[in-house]
Amino acid sequence: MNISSIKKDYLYRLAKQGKRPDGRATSEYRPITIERGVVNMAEGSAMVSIGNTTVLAGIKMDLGEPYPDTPNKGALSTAAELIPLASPDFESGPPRENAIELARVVDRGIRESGTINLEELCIEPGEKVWVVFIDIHILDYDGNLFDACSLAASAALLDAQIPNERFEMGENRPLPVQDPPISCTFVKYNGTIVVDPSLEEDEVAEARYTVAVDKNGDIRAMQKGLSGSFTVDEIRQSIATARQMAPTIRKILEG
Amino acid sequence: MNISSIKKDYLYRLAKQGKRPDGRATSEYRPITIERGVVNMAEGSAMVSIGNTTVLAGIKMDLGEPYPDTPNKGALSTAAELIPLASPDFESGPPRENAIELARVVDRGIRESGTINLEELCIEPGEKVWVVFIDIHILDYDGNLFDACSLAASAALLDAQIPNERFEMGENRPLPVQDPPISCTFVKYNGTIVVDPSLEEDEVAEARYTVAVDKNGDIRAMQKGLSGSFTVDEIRQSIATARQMAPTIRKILEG
Amino acid sequence: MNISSIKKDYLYRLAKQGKRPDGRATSEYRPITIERGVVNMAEGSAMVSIGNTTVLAGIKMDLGEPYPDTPNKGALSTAAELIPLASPDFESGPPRENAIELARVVDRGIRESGTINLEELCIEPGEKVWVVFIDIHILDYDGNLFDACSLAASAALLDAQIPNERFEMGENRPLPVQDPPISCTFVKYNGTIVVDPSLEEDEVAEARYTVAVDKNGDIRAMQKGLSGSFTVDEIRQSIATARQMAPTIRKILEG
Amino acid sequence: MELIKDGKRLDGRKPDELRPIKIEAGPLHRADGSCYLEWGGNKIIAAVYGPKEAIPRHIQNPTRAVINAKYNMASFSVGDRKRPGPDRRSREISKITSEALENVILTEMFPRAMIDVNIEVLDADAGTRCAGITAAAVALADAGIPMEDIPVACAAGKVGDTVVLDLMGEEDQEGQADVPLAIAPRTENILLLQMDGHLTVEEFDRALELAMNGCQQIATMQREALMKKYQSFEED
Amino acid sequence: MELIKDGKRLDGRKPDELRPIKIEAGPLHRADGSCYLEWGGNKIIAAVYGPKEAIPRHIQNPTRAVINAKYNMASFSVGDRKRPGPDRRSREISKITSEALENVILTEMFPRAMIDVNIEVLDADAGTRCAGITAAAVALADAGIPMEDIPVACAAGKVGDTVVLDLMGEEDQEGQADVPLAIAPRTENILLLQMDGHLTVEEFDRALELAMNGCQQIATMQREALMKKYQSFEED
Amino acid sequence: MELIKDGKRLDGRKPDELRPIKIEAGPLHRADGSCYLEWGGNKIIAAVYGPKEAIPRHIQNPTRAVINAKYNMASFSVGDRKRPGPDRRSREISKITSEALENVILTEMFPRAMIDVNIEVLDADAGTRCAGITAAAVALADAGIPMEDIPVACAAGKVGDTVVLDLMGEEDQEGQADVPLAIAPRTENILLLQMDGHLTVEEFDRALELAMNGCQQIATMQREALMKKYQSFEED
Repeated sequence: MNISSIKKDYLYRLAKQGKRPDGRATSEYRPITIERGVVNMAEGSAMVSIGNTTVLAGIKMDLGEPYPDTPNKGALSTAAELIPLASPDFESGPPRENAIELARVVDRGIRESGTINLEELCIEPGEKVWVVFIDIHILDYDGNLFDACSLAASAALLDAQIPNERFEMGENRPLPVQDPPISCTFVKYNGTIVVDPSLEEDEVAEARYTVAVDKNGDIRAMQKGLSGSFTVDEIRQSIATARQMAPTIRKILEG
Repeated sequence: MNISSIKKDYLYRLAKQGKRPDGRATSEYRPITIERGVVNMAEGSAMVSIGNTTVLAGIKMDLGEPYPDTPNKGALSTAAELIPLASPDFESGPPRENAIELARVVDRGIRESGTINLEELCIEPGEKVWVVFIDIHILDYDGNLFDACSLAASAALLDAQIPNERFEMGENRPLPVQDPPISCTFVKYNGTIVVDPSLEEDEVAEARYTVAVDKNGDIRAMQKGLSGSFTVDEIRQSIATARQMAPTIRKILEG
Repeated sequence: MNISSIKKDYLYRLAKQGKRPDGRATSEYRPITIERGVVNMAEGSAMVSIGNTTVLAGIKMDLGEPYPDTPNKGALSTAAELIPLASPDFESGPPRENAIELARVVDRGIRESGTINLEELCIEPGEKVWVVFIDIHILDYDGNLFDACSLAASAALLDAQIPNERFEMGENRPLPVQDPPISCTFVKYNGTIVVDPSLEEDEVAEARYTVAVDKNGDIRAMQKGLSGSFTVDEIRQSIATARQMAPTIRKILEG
Repeated sequence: MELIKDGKRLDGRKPDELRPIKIEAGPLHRADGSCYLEWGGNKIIAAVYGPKEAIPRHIQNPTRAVINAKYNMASFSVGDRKRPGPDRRSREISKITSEALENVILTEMFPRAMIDVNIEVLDADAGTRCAGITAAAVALADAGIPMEDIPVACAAGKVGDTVVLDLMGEEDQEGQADVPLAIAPRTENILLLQMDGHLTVEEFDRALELAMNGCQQIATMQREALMKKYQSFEED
Repeated sequence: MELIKDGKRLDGRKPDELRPIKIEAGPLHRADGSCYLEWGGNKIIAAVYGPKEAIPRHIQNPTRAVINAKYNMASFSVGDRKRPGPDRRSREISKITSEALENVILTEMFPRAMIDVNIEVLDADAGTRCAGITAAAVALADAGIPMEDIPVACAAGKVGDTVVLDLMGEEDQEGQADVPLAIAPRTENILLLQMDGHLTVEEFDRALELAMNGCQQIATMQREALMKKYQSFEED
Repeated sequence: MELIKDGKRLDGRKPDELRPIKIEAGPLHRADGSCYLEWGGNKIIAAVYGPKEAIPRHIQNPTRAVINAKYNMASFSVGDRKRPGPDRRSREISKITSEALENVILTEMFPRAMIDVNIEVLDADAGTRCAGITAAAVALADAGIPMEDIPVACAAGKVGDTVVLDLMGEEDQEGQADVPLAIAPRTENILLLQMDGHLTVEEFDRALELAMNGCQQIATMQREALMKKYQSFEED
């Protein structure tokens, strides 16, 4: 029996008693802190901590061509870098499946919520638009990257200015952003479902479920991951929990 | 003695008796079937089977700049994907030497035969031309990819329409294609030369020779491969065999 | 005790006696030969030997856009290929750290010396400039690549013509080049510092120091490499040695 | 574009109706198991190789088999030519497909092994990830890989303010939400679930119900396709 | 732009004056050792993992640990967005940083091991390679890696015909020379030294003297940051 | 452009005439064997390393040596700068060159070994693959690699409706067909044969005859170059 199966056993036994390794209740979120404007060179930035997990999102904007099928809209590109700074398990090099899934889920939440008014980022239809790059660096990995990255991306967008001055196009003005999504992630292990997993819980998780809700409590994006399964009732219950939590988290984000 | 050398021995003994593992004569081709228009989204497509080998070629066209040395001509790009679907020996990832050689030999046959009238694909000399992409996917590998890919590429070209509508340039019209090459491939093992090698024959082949002939029986492209050698007489005899077979295959292709 | 530590021991013992494996004094350079114009297809070229180390630099020029921050200047790009031809230790594939450091140090020497008059390479400010590509191939590696590559790059530049004819822009004319830097490289092992290291000395080197001086003896670039260290006095002494040697080497280069 | 008119969709379907589906088990000779699937305008082929020794070694798991699904779109399967090779979208789909299939495969029977599942999209018309999982499941069964159940996938979504089953191309592009779902049909456990767009909780419940239903219909077709192949063997 | 006016620099500093520097040891929880550094407009974070078994095996050295420093600039840390991933500049800096740190680490204590040193530039304002080495050194000490000395780095240069210490952004862009230096502060042995620009021998001597001085000042701040962390432990 | 005028070619050659060729064996010090070759406007250098243990291990063949030929064009060897690194053309040439050389090398003498053959095109003027094989063969002999025969290569082709030997640059670009050939000169066995263009069977026979003849002439020069090097050793 190796260390990892001892740890698993320990978490399983705790779970049977409805307990989590850090003493939280199954539907209890860790403290969230958000600091905006931490990177001077970025158009916008935010450092977000959920417990000991810390991520930094930065926004950069550049001029580019619109996509052929959306000539009147700016473009959005989201990337997450699991830099080896944050965990001994992250490797340098091109993004791997985990980083790609993470970035795409964050991107979908923001895109489907209409968070950025992309029409306002069109300069010359079919020719020239603003491209918004959201780059997220994981600095300290202690579980639940999906929610931390989603929050950091939203907070950085709320902080961002369109860099008209750098492109000699007049004065900077705020990026048109509204109603970012609130993402809530759950993992399941040995039959228990917990919100906002810690690192240890991420490590033993059999299934993961993320749902992004808007300010009306409507659903904008979801993603089930890992090889475990959920029942329909478990999904419904998780959505309900997420809708309960979202207003509190939204207040921290927008406050 | 391992499986592969037992197989080799078996083929060698058969070859001494002038026999092949599937009972064919040395200059006997397997049945060929060609189905055009199998892919709705492609400009043209064809599924070709030679025995149990099956490949699918699809044509896509896009607008691009001409090469500087041929400002009045459209461009052609041929790629073959040895996708792992078709054989346990194929790997995913960027194309390897075998796929590159295969695609380049198919490309040379089509290019040197003047199969596509590239002048007619010029829209604005030096500025804008049609680029024709031939992409060939191997679906089931049972020997003789060179001929199967060449046939599929030609059949897909014969099926193709210039996609003027997608680019809002008027009505679609047939791609100007004529006189595709007929490719004939031979392999040599233990002194015997056979046409249209099966998978087992490909596996023990010491040398490979492909020749593409036009409708007049003239030679348009050839490629000798693998580390074995041929004599001048063997090459001449193979060319003669190819010229005999070509009209029958051409009938299947154009019919 | 393996071959490499025997070799190291041997060099250390020699060094104690102030000797080097090929009998040179510590501040003695090997014979230099420079042959210009060896590649017909290049805009300029030079083959340089320092002892048995041989490198070939070729210049190619192309039209391109200037960098946004230098709209009135041509651009320079320097690459070194440690092709496996030159040493059993070089690998094919994308350039590795050693090749990148080498190319960047050569590039800095040339750039900081103002060797190429980049303003004269501007054709249309902000739109079209000449891009100068220096590509250096190592052919035979017997130590001291930094100096050999720097010399070859400078000699090839002195040989280069702007290829106006190939671009139908009038007659070719000499590339505006003046006062190339002279690079001098030292390595330190077991407390001894030697100039122009041979292969064996490169192999046991603990620290490396390269300095590029101009015709006035001023310093234009330097690079300390490897995990060993230098004292301030050792650096000063090396600069003095380099300034003494530079005029002789410059004569060979420009002569 | 009016996506729903008189209760009918662009292609004449009712909201809860699937597109025509054709499943053939075992069309390929070389693969250990295979499946050809037509689903509306989608054409998908899936092939399975394994279990075999996992290579390179560092990917081996000492207690179970590794499932390595690769979803790939042919360059000519879409409107504008797709560059060959995996992009970010296909890498995400490969990952979640591998995870969904791993759920039902008895992987602990084959320690240190790998099972390759190759999914090729030859012609694309929305819903290719669900079609790919459905075809891969049949190919796994055809290869004789032991599974708890044969997974099946189907999407629901919202177009023209109506929750509908199984979006086709135009509905996918112009629609308001898409909910791909994969399940193990016996238990109705959810193996894959994604959503993007805008749904109220009630609409999501309805979409999930429709997709669950669609899955069960397709599961029947999967079993029929496998039966047909085994019967044809017996007839030989 | 007039870089020196009345003996003062753009930001009001004297020629031999450092920018404000703030060093925090151990801000990260996951890393074995870490450091957060603000230096003028630079924001740098460094993390150390190891010693641990070197992987892949072929990079192992049977007699000592391998030092694997990676310098990386965040895409948003500069004016125009930097493409993610290593470019030629960052690969050169990673190489010379690895070499400089290797000099002081007692690598022969850990045969076949590797020590990863990750340096992230979050905000860039000239002098990031020196800031990175300085932060990495604190992170190594925080990780308890045995070292002969704690390396420290600082640049000098020439702007407006004056030799100055510690160039900031505009000085770096418009200046006449830049001389980054890293030393082991006890012996003043030179671990890293680069130069580009145009300096007479006398100017270079002056620049080296200034940089050496700057290094010693920063070495004091490094030690204070480490002391502060250990004291806070004792207070707990 | 009129490629043939009064029975003469652009450079004054007769149809069956080779360009001037200069072969030097062993010009490099570091390589185990090497060759420098000038052939018309082509300048080629070839170097051989090995036999040595094949790395990485998975490429080892337990019964024979692996031949690893790499054909590479210098970025400055052609009119417009070539991007450094292998492209599809050079990878095809590397493959068929490896195969041609493998035919004559007694590879079964060196199980699990590899022999690296590096071919660098420094200056290109048509026919570089033939020149590369010819140079590589001399380098292999210079390295003392045991071979059944010393391979040699030469192209023929068709320009201005005439079948000619050894096309130079303009003939290659404007010509009607090109037939590169490599043989083992003693047996005249064909090791490499390609063709593109348009030839009747009779023209192809003539081209093959010319190329075969050219090969034999060059084979003599190869042997002379090797003799010259060995003689110079004896004279020492």
